Amino acid sequence: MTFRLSSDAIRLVIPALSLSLLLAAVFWLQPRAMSYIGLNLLFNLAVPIALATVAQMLVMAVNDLDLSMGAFVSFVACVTATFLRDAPAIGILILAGAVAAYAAIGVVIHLRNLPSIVVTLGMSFVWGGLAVLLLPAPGGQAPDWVRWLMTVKPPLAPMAIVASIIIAVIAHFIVKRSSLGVLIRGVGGNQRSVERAGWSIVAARATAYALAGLFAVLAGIALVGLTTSADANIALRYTLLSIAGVILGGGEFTGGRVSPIGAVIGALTLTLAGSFLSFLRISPDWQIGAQGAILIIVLALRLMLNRLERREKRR
Amino acid sequence: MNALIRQFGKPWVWSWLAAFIVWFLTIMVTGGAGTLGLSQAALTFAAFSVIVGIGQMFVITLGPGNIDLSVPATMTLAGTVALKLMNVENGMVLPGFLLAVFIGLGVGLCNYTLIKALRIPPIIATLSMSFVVQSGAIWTNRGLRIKPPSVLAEFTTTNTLGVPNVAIVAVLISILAWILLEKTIYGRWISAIGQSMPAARMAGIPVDGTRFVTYLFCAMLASISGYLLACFSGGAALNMGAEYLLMSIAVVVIGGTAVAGGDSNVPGIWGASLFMFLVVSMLNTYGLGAGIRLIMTGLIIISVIMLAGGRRGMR
Amino acid sequence: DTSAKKIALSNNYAGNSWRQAMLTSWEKVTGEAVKAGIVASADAFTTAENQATEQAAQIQNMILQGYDAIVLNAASPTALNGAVKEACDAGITVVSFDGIVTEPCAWRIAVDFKEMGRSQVEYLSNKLPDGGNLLEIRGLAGVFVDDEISAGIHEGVKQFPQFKIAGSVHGDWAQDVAQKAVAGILPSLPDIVGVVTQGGDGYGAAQAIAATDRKMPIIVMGNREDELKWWKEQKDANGYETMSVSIAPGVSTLAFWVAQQILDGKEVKKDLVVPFLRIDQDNLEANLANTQAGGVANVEYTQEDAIKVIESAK
Amino acid sequence: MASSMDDVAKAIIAVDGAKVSFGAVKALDGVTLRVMPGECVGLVGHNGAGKSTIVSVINGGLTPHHGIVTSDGERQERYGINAARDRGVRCVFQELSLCPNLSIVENTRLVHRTLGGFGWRLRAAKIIEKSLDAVFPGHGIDSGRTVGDLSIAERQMVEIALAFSDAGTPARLVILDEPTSSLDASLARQMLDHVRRFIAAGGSVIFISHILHEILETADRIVVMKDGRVVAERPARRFDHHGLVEAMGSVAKAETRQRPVRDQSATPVILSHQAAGIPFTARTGEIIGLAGLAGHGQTELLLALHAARSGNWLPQGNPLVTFVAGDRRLNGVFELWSILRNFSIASLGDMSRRGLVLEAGEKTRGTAWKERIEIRTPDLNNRILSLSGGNQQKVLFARALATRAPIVLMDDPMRGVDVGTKQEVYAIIREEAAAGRTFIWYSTEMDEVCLCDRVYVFREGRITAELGGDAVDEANIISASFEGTA
Ligand SMILES: Nc1ncnc2c1ncn2[C@@H]1O[C@H](COP(=O)(O)OP(=O)(O)OP(=O)(O)O)[C@@H](O)[C@H]1O
Ligand SMILES: Nc1ncnc2c1ncn2[C@@H]1O[C@H](COP(=O)(O)OP(=O)(O)OP(=O)(O)O)[C@@H](O)[C@H]1O
Ligand SMILES: [Mg+2]
Ligand SMILES: [Mg+2]
Repeated sequence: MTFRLSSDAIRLVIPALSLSLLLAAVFWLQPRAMSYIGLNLLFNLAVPIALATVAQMLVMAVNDLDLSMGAFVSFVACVTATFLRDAPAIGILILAGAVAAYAAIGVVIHLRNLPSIVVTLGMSFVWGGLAVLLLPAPGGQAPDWVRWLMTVKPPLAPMAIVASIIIAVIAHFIVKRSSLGVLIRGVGGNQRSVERAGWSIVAARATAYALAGLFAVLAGIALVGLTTSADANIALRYTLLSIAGVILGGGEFTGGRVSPIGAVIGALTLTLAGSFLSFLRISPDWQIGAQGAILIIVLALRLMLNRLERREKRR
Repeated sequence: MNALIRQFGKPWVWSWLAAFIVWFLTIMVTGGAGTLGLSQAALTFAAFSVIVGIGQMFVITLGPGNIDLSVPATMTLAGTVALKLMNVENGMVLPGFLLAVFIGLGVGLCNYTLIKALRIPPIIATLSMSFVVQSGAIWTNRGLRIKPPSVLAEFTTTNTLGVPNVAIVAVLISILAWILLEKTIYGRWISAIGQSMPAARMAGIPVDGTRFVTYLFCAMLASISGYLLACFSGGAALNMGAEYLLMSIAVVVIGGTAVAGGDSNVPGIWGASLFMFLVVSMLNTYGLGAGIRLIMTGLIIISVIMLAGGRRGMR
Repeated sequence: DTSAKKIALSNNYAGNSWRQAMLTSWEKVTGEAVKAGIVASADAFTTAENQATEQAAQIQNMILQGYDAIVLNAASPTALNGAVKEACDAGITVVSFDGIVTEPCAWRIAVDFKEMGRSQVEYLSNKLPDGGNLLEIRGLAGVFVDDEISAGIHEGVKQFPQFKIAGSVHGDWAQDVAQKAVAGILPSLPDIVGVVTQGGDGYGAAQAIAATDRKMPIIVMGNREDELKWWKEQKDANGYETMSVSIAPGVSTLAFWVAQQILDGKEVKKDLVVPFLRIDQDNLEANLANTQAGGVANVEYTQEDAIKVIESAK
Repeated sequence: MASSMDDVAKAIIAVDGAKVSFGAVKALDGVTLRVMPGECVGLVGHNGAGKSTIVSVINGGLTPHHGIVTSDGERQERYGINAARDRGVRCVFQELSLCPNLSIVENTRLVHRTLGGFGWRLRAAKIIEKSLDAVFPGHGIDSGRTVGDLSIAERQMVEIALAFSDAGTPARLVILDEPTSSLDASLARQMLDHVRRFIAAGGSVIFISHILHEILETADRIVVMKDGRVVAERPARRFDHHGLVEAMGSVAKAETRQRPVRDQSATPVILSHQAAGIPFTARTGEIIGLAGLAGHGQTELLLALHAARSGNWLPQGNPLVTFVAGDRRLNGVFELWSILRNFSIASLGDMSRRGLVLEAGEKTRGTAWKERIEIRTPDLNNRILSLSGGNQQKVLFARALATRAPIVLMDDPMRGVDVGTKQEVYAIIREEAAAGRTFIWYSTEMDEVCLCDRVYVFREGRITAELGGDAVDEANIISASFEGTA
């Protein structure tokens, strides 16, 4: 047999398959979902999660982990619902500053050789505090252009699907095709050899963090576009969701093995899993548990297909 | 002399130093009036973090990616079920305790089964598991608060020779953990596994058995902590573990355990737990708003890790 | 006739006794209504985590599932507006209660949280005309209810300037968190005459204070059974006096009946108010007897109650 | 050493009086080295002599505390990695240094910083394929493959090809730090031939290896280092094997090519395993060699033997097998630990009572083994990484031998170990075998395979031949590795 899937492609097959399976199950339970509006309702809240997942993936690509993702997205949401609407110039300045802060965190983590988990854990308190200062009570309002962007009805496919595809393509281009992406993943794969080729690791890590910050900012803006207003706790669970999304999408914690398309698919899968459960109408006591169970099942599926991959490789 | 200097190079010193400074700043406000009260309160509440923190530390020592996010749910379930079984009867204290331990062991077993059999990364496996466990807690008695037996309520809220009883329990558990870690073969094994799993396997260490026992141990400590906390606060609440998710991780890393695994220490956990309690007290005492308080907490965590820093971390 | 109509409860949190009591009341009352053929179904849904985003997704799923009305206890008064608007656009009746939403197309069954905070200080001013230092226990930072009640309390302090808030901590509406926060701040506080709270935190505060040698101040309670029981014990032992105030979890059933009435074609004003449930020294025993062990003092509503509330709002 | 200014002016790189120390260790103690265009400099020395360190200096990765670097007659003030690369200095490092998560093409992109811009993938693919074809004709490596999917030998090949590849600035000086350690004989041959072609075309090479005949036949000039100094420097033809070993200062024990032929068919079989091909058996006291081209299933067999006889769930009181790793960074040493703890980890059961480690006993045993196999360290409580590679390897041997396991599995454990150390270890192995231990030994070096009592030859994951007694010799093994089933 001459045809052989690359390990990257197999890495993608697995998440794609779980998503399709889940989608089929949802359509079967709720045929109404099989429509333009239905798909949009199923997936539109996945758009900010997908953006946050890509952001987390960028950090994971350099072997770090960002525990402040949720707090940061919440902070951005607060800025978007307040400054970005009332004083766009200041709003943009704040967001640019936040991206710069992300880059600075990358630099500090690298230079002082600190564990990123702890630094970002600390930062999650900082972002959370800033968000509470900005919006002590929920409120604010989405800028009109953001609202328009998130409710636009493109022909053929709903916004949620179009946006997911655009995010996946752009992230794929940056991470998988561009030289910058190679550098970032190289740092995750073998930092020493990248250094020996004459690259500045600090710069590479700072860039990865800044890019992550940028995607997280987009996530916050998109989120406010959907919810129309913000609160300081609005996206806290994005931290774990984004990590789970990267893993579901075939990424790994270390070694720079990440897949942007997989990450977006992972985010969609997670969102869909929630809908699937609510269509199942489980007893309220066990609804939370079922969310855990479905995560386990999807990941078990991944394992099954991983075995397949290994068999493929051995051939 | 050399040994002394080496002690001071150890990361746990920093958490103690930080705790002491914060303690000092707090009692300054009152001119020393509340010293005893504050110290006792700090010891009491640090005790719960110490007990869960030690379990988490053992797991984190197992190396990159190992973490137990099911700690809060385990605490809740153990507290809820044990108090329900005891049903305010003093005679049932021991069966209640055994049941709590048994629940911990059960959760640990499930955690490791997911990790091992389904090869799910621990962070996701334990998160999924925590949803299931939390559902279990809801299902058992739908959040009704049952009072602890009076002897237990009495024991957990009083002092012996001025030292809170729960703190004494925590010290005993710490000593046990220290012996396990420093003096036994098991301690060597987990440290070896944390440094390099393949090398540990090649050195003939029963890697799976060791990891399994460690996850059991962590869940068991979480359930003991839940049992004590439920008795201390006058009944189990469904959200009583929530705080201990971030807390258990924070005390481990601030305490100077390497996030990359293989290197851990017990004294640091105490320093960090006292610090985490005192820092909130200090900021409350100075009357700072929630936003500022969060920001300060974050910055202090980052500063401590920067001071102690420069250690090798995987992330 | 609403016998073919389907109503859903969208709930964002199930992690405390209040919410559990709310769900239990819902189950009990709606179960009977379904059996009686008043509505076709009344399913309850809870999100895994207390997050507006998850609840928004849940509401969108309910739209897909074709419910006729959604009864909503919202994670955020504004962050669900997008999803609520979509539901309204799909022709669904949305009734929010407790955690209400600001989207104009939805109905609101509100409790005057500000008044709830203010009345605590008012009560204290009757008991302690000389005033003194107060300790404030707040809820979860950044949440609407926390902000409202706290604003009410501060209003009250302005109205009765003999009181001063000497310290303020966040207890996250949980006994153990409150206990920890209070224990941490107590050593540095001057004498405290009263503790103003938000519900679910009074017993924790009492525990923390009992652990010191301070005199027990007046702690305003939040209708939890353990709080009431502790109060009763104190009352019997030394005549301790306080009051207890909270929103009754059974308000979910009121929201259910209001939704049913709207589906039935009744004209209903968008903003309805329910009184909060207050327990005083004299009706403590009665309320305690009616409260499930470990639960929350509760009132469940009937269809007639709902009609009365609707009428009185007109 | 006589150094004319003339030489310095012509040299591609000249290092003068370089001194580097790491804490108390003087890694380089005034080394002077120059590399002329069109010559291959062989660099030899015992483990920890400072070879890799001088390489780092030339490569720009390390700035010496003293001494000057001159290139093409210009004194380099701010010499760094990028300056070195601009001058055409390329390096194959001792440990594999590609990014395993990236494809070969992407690794090429990383190595050549100037390769960016639209369409770089195509260009990078062309560059690396051209170089691979030139160095290893018939290599069969697809440049789109992910490095992590390649075998160790293939990775090493890619790395070597990368060093010789040309993306704008051609390579002028290629440094090869033990490049052949994971290549089998035929691939090593191809590489050495390419080195000669490269030299003939006017390039320069610094070649480091512990396999002395490679050095002797490939280098034009040989520099011998010892303890951070250059102790001898002569044209290669004025060295022979013996002379080289002597210059390195190793105790030049006469290499016992003459293996005492031992007939062990009578001793009991201690282990048998149904591998693909010829069944595998081992007898008490035997030294069994696993031979064949690198990456043809030898390591897999060792891992299978280890996995089958050791418990992953329960501690084993009396383990049957113990393992000496070849890739010590990956599956040998515990980097955070002291030498003593690294030594004792496999035999803690014997040094403890009721689960508690007896530290005094541990120390006594550690000291005994330190003396027995001469681990060069002042204090067993020093960190394991303070040892040179060869000494780390000795600790791993001691770890395995200190257990009670009757069978020792060895996965090419002499990778990068110097000649003197090797001789010491061979002696220990023979001694232990005589005392009844069984050794199963995979090696990429023919000399070592020839020390074995019996040899299994591997090809494509199968055992294709078994050689015993007098049949164990180089010619037989080579012919068995290449015929076979395919
Ligand atoms: N980063 C470092 N930190 C501390 N000591 C070092 C470091 N690098 C090298 N050394 C020490 O410097 C000395 C020279 O090491 P070097 O790697 O140059 O030896 P080598 O000749 O390459 O040996 P080998 O044949 O084992 O590769 C050794 O004693 C080593 O322990
Ligand atoms: N952090 C460190 N502390 C002390 N010594 C170090 C450290 N890192 C490296 N070394 C020393 O540097 C030397 C060179 O390391 P390198 O990785 O180049 O080769 P190696 O792993 O020692 O293997 P070999 O024996 O094949 O040379 C080693 O001998 C090691 O003792
Ligand atoms: Mg070397
Ligand atoms: Mg070396």
